[in-house]
Amino acid sequence: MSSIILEGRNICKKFGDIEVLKNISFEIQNGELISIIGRSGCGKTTLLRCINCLEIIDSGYLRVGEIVMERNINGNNKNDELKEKAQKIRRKVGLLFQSLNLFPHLTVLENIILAPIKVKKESRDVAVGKALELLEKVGLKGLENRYPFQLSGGQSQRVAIARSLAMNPEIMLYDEPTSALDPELIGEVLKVMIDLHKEGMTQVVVTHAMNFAKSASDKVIYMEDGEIIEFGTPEKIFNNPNDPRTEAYVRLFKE
Amino acid sequence: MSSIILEGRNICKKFGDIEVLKNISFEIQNGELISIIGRSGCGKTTLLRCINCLEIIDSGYLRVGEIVMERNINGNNKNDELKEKAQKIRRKVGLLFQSLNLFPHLTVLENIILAPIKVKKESRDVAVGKALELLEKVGLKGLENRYPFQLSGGQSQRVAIARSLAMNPEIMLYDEPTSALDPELIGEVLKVMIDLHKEGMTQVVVTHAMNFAKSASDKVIYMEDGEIIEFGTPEKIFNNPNDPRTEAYVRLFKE
Amino acid sequence: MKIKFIFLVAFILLPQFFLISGEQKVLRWAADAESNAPYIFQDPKIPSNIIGFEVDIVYAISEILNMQTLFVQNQWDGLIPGLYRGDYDIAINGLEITEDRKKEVSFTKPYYITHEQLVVLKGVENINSLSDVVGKKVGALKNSLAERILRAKGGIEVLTYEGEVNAFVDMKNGRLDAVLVDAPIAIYYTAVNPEYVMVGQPIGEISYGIALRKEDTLLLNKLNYALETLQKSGKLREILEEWNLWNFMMETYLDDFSPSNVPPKKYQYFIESVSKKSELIERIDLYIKFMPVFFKAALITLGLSLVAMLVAIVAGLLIALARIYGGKVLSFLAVLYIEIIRGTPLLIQLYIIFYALPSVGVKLSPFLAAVLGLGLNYAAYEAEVYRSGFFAIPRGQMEAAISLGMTKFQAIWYVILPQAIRIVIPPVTNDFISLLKDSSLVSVITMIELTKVYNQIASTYYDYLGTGIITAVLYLLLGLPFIRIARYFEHRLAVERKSTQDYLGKVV
Amino acid sequence: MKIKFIFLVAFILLPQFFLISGEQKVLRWAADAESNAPYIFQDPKIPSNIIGFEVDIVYAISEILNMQTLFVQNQWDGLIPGLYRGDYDIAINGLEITEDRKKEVSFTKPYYITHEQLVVLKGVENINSLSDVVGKKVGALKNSLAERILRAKGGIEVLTYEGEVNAFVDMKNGRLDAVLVDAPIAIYYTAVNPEYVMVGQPIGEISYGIALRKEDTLLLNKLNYALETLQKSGKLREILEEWNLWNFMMETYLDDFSPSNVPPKKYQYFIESVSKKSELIERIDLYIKFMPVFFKAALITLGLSLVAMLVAIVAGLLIALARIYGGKVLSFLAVLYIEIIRGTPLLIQLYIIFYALPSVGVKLSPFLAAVLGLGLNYAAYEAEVYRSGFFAIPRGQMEAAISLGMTKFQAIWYVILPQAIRIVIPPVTNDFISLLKDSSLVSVITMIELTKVYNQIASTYYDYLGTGIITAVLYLLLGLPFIRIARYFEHRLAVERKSTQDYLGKVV
Ligand SMILES: Nc1ncnc2c1ncn2[C@@H]1O[C@H](COP(=O)(O)OP(=O)(O)OP(=O)(O)O)[C@@H](O)[C@H]1O
Ligand SMILES: Nc1ncnc2c1ncn2[C@@H]1O[C@H](COP(=O)(O)OP(=O)(O)OP(=O)(O)O)[C@@H](O)[C@H]1O
Ligand SMILES: [Mg+2]
Ligand SMILES: [Mg+2]
Repeated sequence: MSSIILEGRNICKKFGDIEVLKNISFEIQNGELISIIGRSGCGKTTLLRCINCLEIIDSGYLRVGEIVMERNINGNNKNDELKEKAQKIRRKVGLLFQSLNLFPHLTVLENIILAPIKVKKESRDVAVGKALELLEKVGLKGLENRYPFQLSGGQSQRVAIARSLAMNPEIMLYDEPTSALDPELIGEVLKVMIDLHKEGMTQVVVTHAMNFAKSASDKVIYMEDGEIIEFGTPEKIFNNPNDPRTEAYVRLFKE
Repeated sequence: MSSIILEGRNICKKFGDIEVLKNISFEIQNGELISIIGRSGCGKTTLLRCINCLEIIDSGYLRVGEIVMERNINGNNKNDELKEKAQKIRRKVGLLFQSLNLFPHLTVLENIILAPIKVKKESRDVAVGKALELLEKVGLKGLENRYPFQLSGGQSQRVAIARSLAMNPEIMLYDEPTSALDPELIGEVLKVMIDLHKEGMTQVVVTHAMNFAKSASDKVIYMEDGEIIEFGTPEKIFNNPNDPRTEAYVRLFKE
Repeated sequence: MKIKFIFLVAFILLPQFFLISGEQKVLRWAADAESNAPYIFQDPKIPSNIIGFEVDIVYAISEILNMQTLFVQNQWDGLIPGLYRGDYDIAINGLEITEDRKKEVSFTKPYYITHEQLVVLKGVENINSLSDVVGKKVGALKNSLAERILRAKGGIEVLTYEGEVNAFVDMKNGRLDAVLVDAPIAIYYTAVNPEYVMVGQPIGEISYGIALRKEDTLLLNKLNYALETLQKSGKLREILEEWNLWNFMMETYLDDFSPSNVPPKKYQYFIESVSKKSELIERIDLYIKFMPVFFKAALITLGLSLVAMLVAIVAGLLIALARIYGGKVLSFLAVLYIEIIRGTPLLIQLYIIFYALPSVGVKLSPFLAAVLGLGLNYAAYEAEVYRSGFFAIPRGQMEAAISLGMTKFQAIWYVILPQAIRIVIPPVTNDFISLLKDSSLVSVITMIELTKVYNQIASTYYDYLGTGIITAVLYLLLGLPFIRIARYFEHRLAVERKSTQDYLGKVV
Repeated sequence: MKIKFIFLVAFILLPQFFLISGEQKVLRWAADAESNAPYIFQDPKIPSNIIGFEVDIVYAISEILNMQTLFVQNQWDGLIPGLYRGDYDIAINGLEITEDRKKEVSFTKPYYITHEQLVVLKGVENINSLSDVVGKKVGALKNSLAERILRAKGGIEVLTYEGEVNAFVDMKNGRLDAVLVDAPIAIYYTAVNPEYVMVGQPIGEISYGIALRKEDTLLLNKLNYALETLQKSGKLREILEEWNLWNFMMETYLDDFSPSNVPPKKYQYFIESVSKKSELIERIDLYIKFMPVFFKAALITLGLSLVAMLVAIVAGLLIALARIYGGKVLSFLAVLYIEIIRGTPLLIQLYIIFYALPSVGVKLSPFLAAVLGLGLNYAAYEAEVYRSGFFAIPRGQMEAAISLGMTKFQAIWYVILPQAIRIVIPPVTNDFISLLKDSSLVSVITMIELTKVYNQIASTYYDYLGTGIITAVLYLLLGLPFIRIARYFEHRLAVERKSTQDYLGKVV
């Protein structure tokens, strides 16, 4: 349980001239639940997208399980190789999008079972059974035949969560999984994550719910302006941060 | 300051067989800041959309300022009349969407000034001046030339807020205006709303931020399952609700 | 306008008759019953009867020779070749006796001699002779004596037509100053179309004779004997007078200058019968007879188009995928294919497939060549349409799919394509309808489809408007089911109603 | 394959020459220099020289008559009319002396007599006479003696061609069993194309004579005198022998059965010069000469298409807006327009606009009729394309716009349309390219555009492949700038990069 399953070293990512990730390095142990906090626009979403290889890092080293993706600044990496690795990584890592991206032409149930059937080659029955279970877990029993346009914001968010979990990824990345939820549901969804944590899944959560970061996660990453300012246990980050910037930020929520 | 600017009586709305709003009635005074709270899927978004006439009520009475939209269940209202009224109402009422709906082909600045120039016939200079002011208010100074795809979730949300406010509506409706924001920014955006409140704008906010509902709003609406369960001052709703259902819900957050 | 007919039934039943006939007692005579009045034409009042001054002459001859007659319908162009095919024994249908034709067939002595006649629009004053049209535009039938005369005159802009009706209509539209045609045509056409008038003196001389096989000298003698008898008895003159065709040339030819005494009753009958009303009925009658031919051609067009569209849709998808999803080489090839195929005319592609491929050993049937030509051509267009559809799908969809572990291909197949289909239905429907109509081009590779049949019938019957409308309606009908199906799918696929579509249609 | 040429320059400079000439001392002779070897053709090695056995005959005649010669280029079809227009005094170009022609012009005595010749593919054994081709397919030139002979024979499926090259190629492609042509053509064609062989006995008889105006009796006498002199002196025989054309018919005609003594050096020269290489050079030379004509036609096609597309884009937008945004009536009318216009052939629409509208008083110029016909036709297609583009935009966009107080029209104009444009660029580009090619249809309303010019040149020079490629390339080039512009806009408008497009192109 203490092997490093996810590792980044000096990861950089630019969009045009805008440096969005600057020399990001981290190590995440198998089975840990990590929270990423930080101001809007500091690069949290981009980091998740890079880990899931939806964006290819400009330079640096990224390891997911045994798969290593490495690029130099003036690197002459082969596209084909990158592509292949990206695909392998994505198969291990699930990502809940901030913008959800449900498939509008499929019902809730079909949204959830599509990938298990086509990618994991599960039988339809098995996939449906699991999907219904997941829907119940996130409080959406009975909505399986609705289309996405018939869902409220919070319902959509929960469907998206169920869709990601249905793939049983080794590592799950969540981008603000509770943003559209009311406090009651937030509790429920966080409970799902805590359960998964107990089952040993590695999870990385971008969140604004400081209470959750503080109480549920093993470690917390604080980002500012494309950099990881501090990476440590919640107690450390929230109560005794090393960096004055971290301190300034977390103080906002104590008041 | 005590005239009723927004009034609903027995408003009903169905989607197919699903009754989403059931006999909704309310009265909102000019200049009030109203919070709507309730579980995911209870009909909050739909209510806002009905007030803004993006959905036409199936039956009931809706008055916005002096404009009245009334429909009977087997009403034989003329479409043209409804259309015309809907348009008039929309010109008074601004709506911040849960899904934001920024215009992807326009820059941040253009997103904000389009409607003032085309609808209110403001001069470009005036519109730009006001837009830059608003951007500064929501903490996005310097991003005016970005396109929506270049924004983070929180940045997009703030642009959408600025776009709605730029139209200087008489009544402003917000659907979860702070969902993608971190606590720091939530504070800033709420401050904008409190400022507007001081300036006398009528505002209706769907929110999960109970603290905001409790502290900043004049009245709170608690909805459940398409109905308004209780409508009253924050003290009443949060501390001394009439209805056991309200009590059950607000208790969740006290703990 | 004149009335034109077709004896399809006679034409189809033809072979049977030969088996029965063959006796010397039967005079099998051929003509094209679509020739106009006064030659041989359908009785305007009793469409099943064919009448005309040449019919009367044939009957008069057969009476003298004591033979029965059997009418054989044949295309005018084919009248002389048909003689040698043995389908019939004589041909009579305004056949001018020329040296050229005499090389191929024998001609009897002339049964009618006439001239070319200038026709102008009523009210035109300055045209009264051939010299008056020098420097002007004059219409004539293709390869007619009229054309030869006009060209020999020099300085006249000669426009030739397949049918006289076109020439007359073009004159009405102001594109011609005069028309030069055989006098009988001029007499009958101007009689029922009073906006035209005959002007000037007779021009040139034409003799019509009965054509027969060179070896049938016995029959030739018989016919000449019969004609002479008719001439002497005054019967020929009577027939011509009944048809209002007796003229000074016949007077000289028969040396008979006595005053006319027979009223032109058949001419009168024709003029009277050709009222607008009966014309319409005739026409409808005619169109009903065309219907089987049209339907068959329409079916060919439809079948061809459906198969070709299938090819286009499948090949287009592959090309679009190659362009977007393939590597550099594949994608380059796809672009190349699209630009070259779209960039060059379908006609030339069809020519190459049908006429040039055989030289490298690939000899396709017309149908296969047509399907491949149309299908592969439209595939290039469909590929671009798909591309537009794919790119209309928000990027998040693709990201969501591949972040669920799908391959790019799976993502396209299960997520992008089903959403894109709805967007591309209108342009694909457009293209199917275009293809339906472009299928008319395959007539260059010997396929007989709807437009070809239209051209055949319209130019044969000089009836561009009526048959044109029928053809247009048929194309419309062929396209409609597909449009309906497309609309049905468009709505069915509109489950993701978060599109502008339904919103735009709503009350708001 | 033979070599064909055009003397456009000569043709254009022609009028000037007349002003200079006019003296009796000049023999103005006309021919079509695109006729093939051995008649009159361009020297394969020195393209500016025209050579041929008829050229030699003219020169020999002029020498005897002590006249200078002036060559006048004219289309073969126009050779005889041109005589009477006074452009030249004699025409010599394989003109068969027929009764028909004798009505219009005088002919000298024959300068060459020859026959029709069967040609088959090398290795075909069972065809050795006309009887052997009964029941088979035989090609001949249109309206030639060969055609008449084949038809008169009966039982032969006769296919006629504008040019002999087509007939030969079709035979190679297996669609003909034999070809029947004038012997000189057969001799020269088979000599340079060894896959064809002449078989069987001579068939029929043709005499070529020099044609001149009927009134020029003095000149006729002079020419006949000159021809007689050439015959007697043996010069005619010498010329024909040099060209390998001396035959048994000429022996009988000239009563000269002595053995041949002149080597066929001009024939040899031709055979040797016509190597693939020089042929290519000639061809390119020829194509360069065509270029101005092609370019002019291409410009007309382009101009027409651009204006028509503009009409289509604007009218299409209005129709789409009417369909989506208009009330019930407008929307119904829009659907009606779309279905009727898409559903019926463009050709028929053009016919109606050009030929039928004048009868209700609307007489459009060909260009205007073409632009309106094409533009309004394509408008129906564009309307559907826009609709597809509009509906691809997520509903939230429309909602956001109208909730900001915009009218529906403003929302469409400022929010929906700008996003839809990018989606519709590929299908609109498709349609522009289709329109470019459909513009070829306007030749039916007398517009001379690219395809018309192709047809004219290709059928005149029997060069379907070469000119076809030029035409295809021109269409391609006409479309390319638009495709480039479209791609540029596609990228420029792709600011909202959250589409699948760029994503699909990315490394991932
Ligand atoms: N395609 C892009 N081009 C340019 N800049 C971009 C692009 N995508 C994101 N950015 C910028 O990069 C920065 C980081 O964006 P990111 O979405 O990672 O932020 P975030 O931490 O997720 O913020 P939020 O909490 O608001 O979602 C932001 O300033 C954003 O404006
Ligand atoms: N077009 C539709 N067709 C059918 N049902 C719909 C439709 N739109 C919304 N609903 C249903 O109506 C109910 C109310 O939806 P609404 O979006 O108003 O909820 P909400 O209170 O805003 O929830 P949330 O907090 O999750 O955004 C939900 O149960 C939703 O599933
Ligand atoms: Mg984010
Ligand atoms: Mg909602």
